[in-house]
Amino acid sequence: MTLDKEHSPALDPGDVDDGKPILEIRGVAKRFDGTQALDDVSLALYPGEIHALLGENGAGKSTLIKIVTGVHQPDHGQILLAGELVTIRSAAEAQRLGVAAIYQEPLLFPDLNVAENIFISHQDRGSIVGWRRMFQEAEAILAELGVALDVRSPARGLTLAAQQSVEIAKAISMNVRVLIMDEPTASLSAHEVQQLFKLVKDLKRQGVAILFVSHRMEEVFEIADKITIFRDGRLVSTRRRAEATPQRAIADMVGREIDLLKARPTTARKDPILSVVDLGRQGVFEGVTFDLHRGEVLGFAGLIGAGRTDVGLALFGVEPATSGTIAVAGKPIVVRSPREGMKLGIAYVSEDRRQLGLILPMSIVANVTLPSLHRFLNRFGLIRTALERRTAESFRSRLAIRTPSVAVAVAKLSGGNQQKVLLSKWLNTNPSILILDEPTRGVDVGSKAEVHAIIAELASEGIGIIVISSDLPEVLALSDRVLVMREGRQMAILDRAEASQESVMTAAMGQRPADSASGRAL
Amino acid sequence: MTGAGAALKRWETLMFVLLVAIIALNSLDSRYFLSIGNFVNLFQLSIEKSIVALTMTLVIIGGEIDLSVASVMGLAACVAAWTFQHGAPMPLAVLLALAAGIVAGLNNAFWIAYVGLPSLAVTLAGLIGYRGVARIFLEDRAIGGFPEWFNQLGQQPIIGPLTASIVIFFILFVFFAVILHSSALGRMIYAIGSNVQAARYSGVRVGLIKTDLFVASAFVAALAGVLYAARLGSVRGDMAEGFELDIITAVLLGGVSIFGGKGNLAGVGLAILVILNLRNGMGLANITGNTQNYVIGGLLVFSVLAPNVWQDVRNTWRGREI
Amino acid sequence: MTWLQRHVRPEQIRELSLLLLIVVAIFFFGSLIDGYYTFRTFNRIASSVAIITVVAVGQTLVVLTRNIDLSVGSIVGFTAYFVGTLIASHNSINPFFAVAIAILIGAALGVVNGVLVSWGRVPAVVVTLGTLAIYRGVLVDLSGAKTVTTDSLPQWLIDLPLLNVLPIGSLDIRALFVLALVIVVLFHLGTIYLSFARRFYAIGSNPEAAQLIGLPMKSVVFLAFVICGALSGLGGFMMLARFGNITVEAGRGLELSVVAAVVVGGVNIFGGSGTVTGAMLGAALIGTLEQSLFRLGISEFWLNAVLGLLILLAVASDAIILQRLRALWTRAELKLIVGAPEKRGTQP
Amino acid sequence: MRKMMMSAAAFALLALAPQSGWTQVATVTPGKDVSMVLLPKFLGILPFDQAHKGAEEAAKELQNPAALQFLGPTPQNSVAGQIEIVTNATTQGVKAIMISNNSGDQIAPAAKVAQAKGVKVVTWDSPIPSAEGEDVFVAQVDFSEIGKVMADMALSILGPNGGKFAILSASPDASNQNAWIAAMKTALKDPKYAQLNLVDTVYGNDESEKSYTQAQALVDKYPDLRLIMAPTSVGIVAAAKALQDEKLCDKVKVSGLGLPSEMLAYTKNGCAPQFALWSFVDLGYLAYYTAYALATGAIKAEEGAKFKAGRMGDYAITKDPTRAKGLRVLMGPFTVYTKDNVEAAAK
Repeated sequence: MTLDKEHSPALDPGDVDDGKPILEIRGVAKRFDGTQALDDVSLALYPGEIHALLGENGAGKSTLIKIVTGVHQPDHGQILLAGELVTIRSAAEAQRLGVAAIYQEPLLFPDLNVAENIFISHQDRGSIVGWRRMFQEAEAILAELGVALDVRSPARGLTLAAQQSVEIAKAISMNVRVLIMDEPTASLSAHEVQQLFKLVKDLKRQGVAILFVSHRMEEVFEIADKITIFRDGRLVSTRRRAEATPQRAIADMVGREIDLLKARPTTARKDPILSVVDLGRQGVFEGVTFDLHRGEVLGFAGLIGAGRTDVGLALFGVEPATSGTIAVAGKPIVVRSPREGMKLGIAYVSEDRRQLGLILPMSIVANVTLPSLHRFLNRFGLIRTALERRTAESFRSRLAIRTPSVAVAVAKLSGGNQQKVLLSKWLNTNPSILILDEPTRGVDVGSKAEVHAIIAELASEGIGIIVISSDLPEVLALSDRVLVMREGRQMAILDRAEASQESVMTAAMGQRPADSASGRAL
Repeated sequence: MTGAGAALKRWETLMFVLLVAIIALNSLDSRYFLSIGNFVNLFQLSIEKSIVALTMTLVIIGGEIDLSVASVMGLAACVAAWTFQHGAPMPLAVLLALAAGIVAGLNNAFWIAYVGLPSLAVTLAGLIGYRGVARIFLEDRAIGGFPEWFNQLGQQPIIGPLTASIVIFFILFVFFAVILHSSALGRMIYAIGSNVQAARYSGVRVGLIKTDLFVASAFVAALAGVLYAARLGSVRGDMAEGFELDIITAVLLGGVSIFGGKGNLAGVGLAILVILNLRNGMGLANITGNTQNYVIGGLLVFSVLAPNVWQDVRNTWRGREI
Repeated sequence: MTWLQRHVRPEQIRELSLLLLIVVAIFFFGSLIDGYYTFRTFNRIASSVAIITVVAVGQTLVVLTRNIDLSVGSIVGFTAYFVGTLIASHNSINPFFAVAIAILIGAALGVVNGVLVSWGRVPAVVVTLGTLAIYRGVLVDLSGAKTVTTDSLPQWLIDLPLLNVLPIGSLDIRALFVLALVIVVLFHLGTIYLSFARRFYAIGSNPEAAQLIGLPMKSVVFLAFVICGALSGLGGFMMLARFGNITVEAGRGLELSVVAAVVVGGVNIFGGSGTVTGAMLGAALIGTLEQSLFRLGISEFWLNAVLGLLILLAVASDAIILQRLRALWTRAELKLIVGAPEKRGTQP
Repeated sequence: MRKMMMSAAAFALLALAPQSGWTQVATVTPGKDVSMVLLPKFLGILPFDQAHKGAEEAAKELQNPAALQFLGPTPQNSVAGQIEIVTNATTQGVKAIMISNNSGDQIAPAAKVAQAKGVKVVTWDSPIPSAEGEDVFVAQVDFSEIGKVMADMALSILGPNGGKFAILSASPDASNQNAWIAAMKTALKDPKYAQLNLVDTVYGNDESEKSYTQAQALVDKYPDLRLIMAPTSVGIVAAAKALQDEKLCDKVKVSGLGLPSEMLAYTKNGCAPQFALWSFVDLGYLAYYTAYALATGAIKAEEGAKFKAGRMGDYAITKDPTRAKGLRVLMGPFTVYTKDNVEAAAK
């Protein structure tokens, strides 16, 4: 808070004169059960500009977005669209006014096909569905996006990246004046991000105003024209890109300075805890071979859909491998179910926190102890609630989970805190092998640094850690070695000296780096 | 912050207020209402449904449904009667009836937990099928003449004015409350009812727990069927037909979410008391079963509707204030 | 990916698998029962399935939106009885007017369900479990134990179910069956080609998404209940026409037969997928089993046990067939998606 | 059971004979305050409503200041509902309950409790099979007689050459229907019915729709079926309608027990040339008189007691020959309706 004065806003939002704003927000405030989610926020958005919103989770970005898209109504304040005062009562109304949003969780209808998902909210397509035309148009839009998807296939079973592509296709298929993108890159790999940015720039050229929310600092500085920072429901600053620096932005966001992505000192020992030879699952991935040592962090890099998550699922027993061998601490083993994986000391922290990781309506306590509940029973088989609570409290202080109480339902927590609960849940099983799938997706900068610190600490305790991440800087900063996959195949294992953005991407794109042979030999 | 908890508490408060109101109205309306004999009667008349409602609560919290319970009750009663008529001593006949319940439960569980069919479809087939098997045993006959001790079991008080069925209900109530709210199994039932995928990823043996649920449900239904036979002293093929809807109504009135993961036994206990007192009061006021049915149907809708409408009204009011 | 795999989805083939099961059942019973392959057998099954099919079409729409309507049996009984009473006292009533009244009564009862579910935010199971009792209760109380009897009805109504719309040789295609078919075809096309009808699928498939992108959820769910009520009303009229004698118990328990037809017909009970044609085939499969088992000479007392088992097997084999098909399709899809970056990768 | 039925026929003649006077015919005193409950099998079908009318008529005649409660369960909850009503009536301390029992012996425990509390339990239309918990059964007709009448109607419709026929009953658990069917089977052993071939018994659960489809299924299954005998008022109309719709009325006839007002058209067009029934109004009337007489102490529930039942004349309590135990008041007679007399009765 005290930092406010040192980093005073460089621009008063009203002073920025880029012609007439298309969207203007004046003094908007919103309160939820005692929390001031937004406090007197004013913001102007101009045609043909990309305006980034930064802030930790809970800073008020999502609330602002939901107010603009008509999901919530503001308690105070006004919204002007092209100079006219409007009341946006529903998402449908927002769409009629030319305001569309892409959310961080793709909102597709699994039973509808891709084309229909793209056009479902179009109100101008008449009351009869012209399937042939719809398929053609959908194909055209996806081709423009450079995405090869069968427009006739149902959305069920599409990968997150594919789902996000459909979301983007959906937004650009409408004649939008204002496009809101709430962390659209969270599940995209570097290559796909570039593809998306090309598209965003196209839209910008066409005069669309884009409100862009992301936790990836480098992306924001690559694409945004203006950067607005939120903290605790207030607008802290709005700056042009040229006048902003990442350090300053982060300081505004968290109210303190944070070192970003400093490489972790290695703690790896020459003591393989997990040895995988020629592992495969029919039709999904094959030929995966590596050793994981105690105290080592092994990064899994590659494009989305390269099979990294599938290897994790196979090791944990969710979708068991069909070929190859796995040895834990030198002993060959077979894993057929998560339960067996857990017994072997393997923990898998899912990328899909909300669907597969946590049970949202249940309390922090219940979530933390769920996989290890057998350790919390008294001799009558009843749950020792006091011990349970103590355990949850200890994780709360150890991982700095911010919550009024450990009895709170996990659904009420922010993304970063949910991620910490998820980590606690698996740390509580005392794993010797920890598989982290996208551990910082949807996690704000402050929490992200905390999660990285936790990973480093766990490694130093001797746990072997696999980090699957599409955030390449993160993989490079955390990992002792990086395993690169492509199309279900292992392309290379690069050690720290070899691993760089370029070498990893080259391998992920299918061109073997010169030194890959040595990498595979490991 | 503790919105869910508060809502649950509100639900039970609602049920409790309702119960007190009904009891007050009943005692004003009928001078026969406030007597021990009548209270025993009002329990006794629906005791088998109340017993099955306990396991139905667990099944629905686990995100599933068991429509076959009433048919399993009938099946168990028919198995007991048929084996008794064919010379088995009554205790053996009762054991066979309970075993029939377990077999029915295992059959449900196999299709639901291991083949992965929706429980609605499987137990709907069970509703038809188990009743059919009951018919095979008894055809158009009625079998009675059970040993005196067996009839006494259903009809005579054993503790104070309470019959065995009522005592069993209270024991099972405590047992299942402990299971649901204090044991690992209960925690896991809530987990799979809330998010079955996340539970599976947490190493919860979903198949095993679903098997437990359906076997428990069918076993308790079989027990209730046997107790029903003991109370009526005679068994026919149509025993307990149509009870499933009454049982599910009680569970839903108890604040259990049909989508799983939400609700508790205290709420269901109160809901059972509400229904029993309401039915009894209306019965004493000479209101027929048909009218009773729709009053309870209306109450079920109203009990969920009222808080929602109240919330809407409050929101509108609050909005004006600002 | 073959042409077939690209143009036909497993969900569409599901109907074929049901049809296959029906054909298997017919051959099975045909080989056991003398004189089974007659038009009379067809007529029996067709007329017994007609009423359930019409109601099941409505139920399908409701189930697609991730709801359920357990009050259909009571709505059918309610309309059958009151339209019957009306026609009995006004024999000269215009037939189309009578049908319209039946549909309106049903729709009105559906409105009650729809309002309570959509705007009252009461779960559909709770609402319709309640109205199941309420509608029936009101009917019994209002009826005064009277029964609608055939001889009080005008001749056109009595002749209606026997009306032969399309005589093909000795094969009778009767009016009620044709009516059911027309309803199925209309609604099948409607759910594929009408924009608003696609929302039934969208809402059941992902309610949260539907909410966030601003689909008019409340009115869509409301509409599903109203249509279901209206079709139940029509079903009530068909019941009146077919059976002539209507007691206050008419249609009792029909909700279970209808839900069974819908579930066997492959409509996902958790919403989002399934077709009205599937529901019709589900009704036809159950109808075929019911009618044929009796003809087989299975004792009255064995009938339900066998029927329960067969329904279970039908659901299971349908699920397994679909699972296999899905696996086949997914494998083909996977290649396509995995193949995608390759195309992009070749032009660095 | 069967043996019992045979001897029952003999007893029936005795019972039908005019009451011989070895005891005093009791006259019931009107105007006493006797709270009574009339309990049908379930609400919603005409016969029970007619019985209610008869009972109300009797109540008026007897100037009973306590209103008659006509309470019934719903059909799908008949057993549990009847037990509940009996139990509640006992709690309320009514003086008499008149039950058309749909619950077989399952109602006996509740009825016994009622008796123990001083409630008179009179059954009508359908008795408690074991007679446990029952004071007396007001029988509409002698049950073995019904069996014989059904056999006679079948013979008269099918002619001396006989043929195949099937029974369409109510539910498999309906004890009076079961008793009548058993009585009919017993009667059929008589050589004069040798040509009558009973091929099947099916159940329509007293639902119009189920009964209709069952009737259709019967003619499919037995192409040479010539008669459907339906001893239930719901089943007989549904079966007649089904055969008429099938245009099979020339080949297959319908008979059984039915209400003239509902059967009129089918009897006149020959679909159902003969059927039988007793008066449910009279049955309700007599049941009320019997219960009132017992509750006021005018008579005791024992063999030989006699009383005057208003417009219907004198009746006596006798042993019920169709059951192992139990007493009955036999109403009788019933009417066989044909096209000659059905029209008058339908009004």
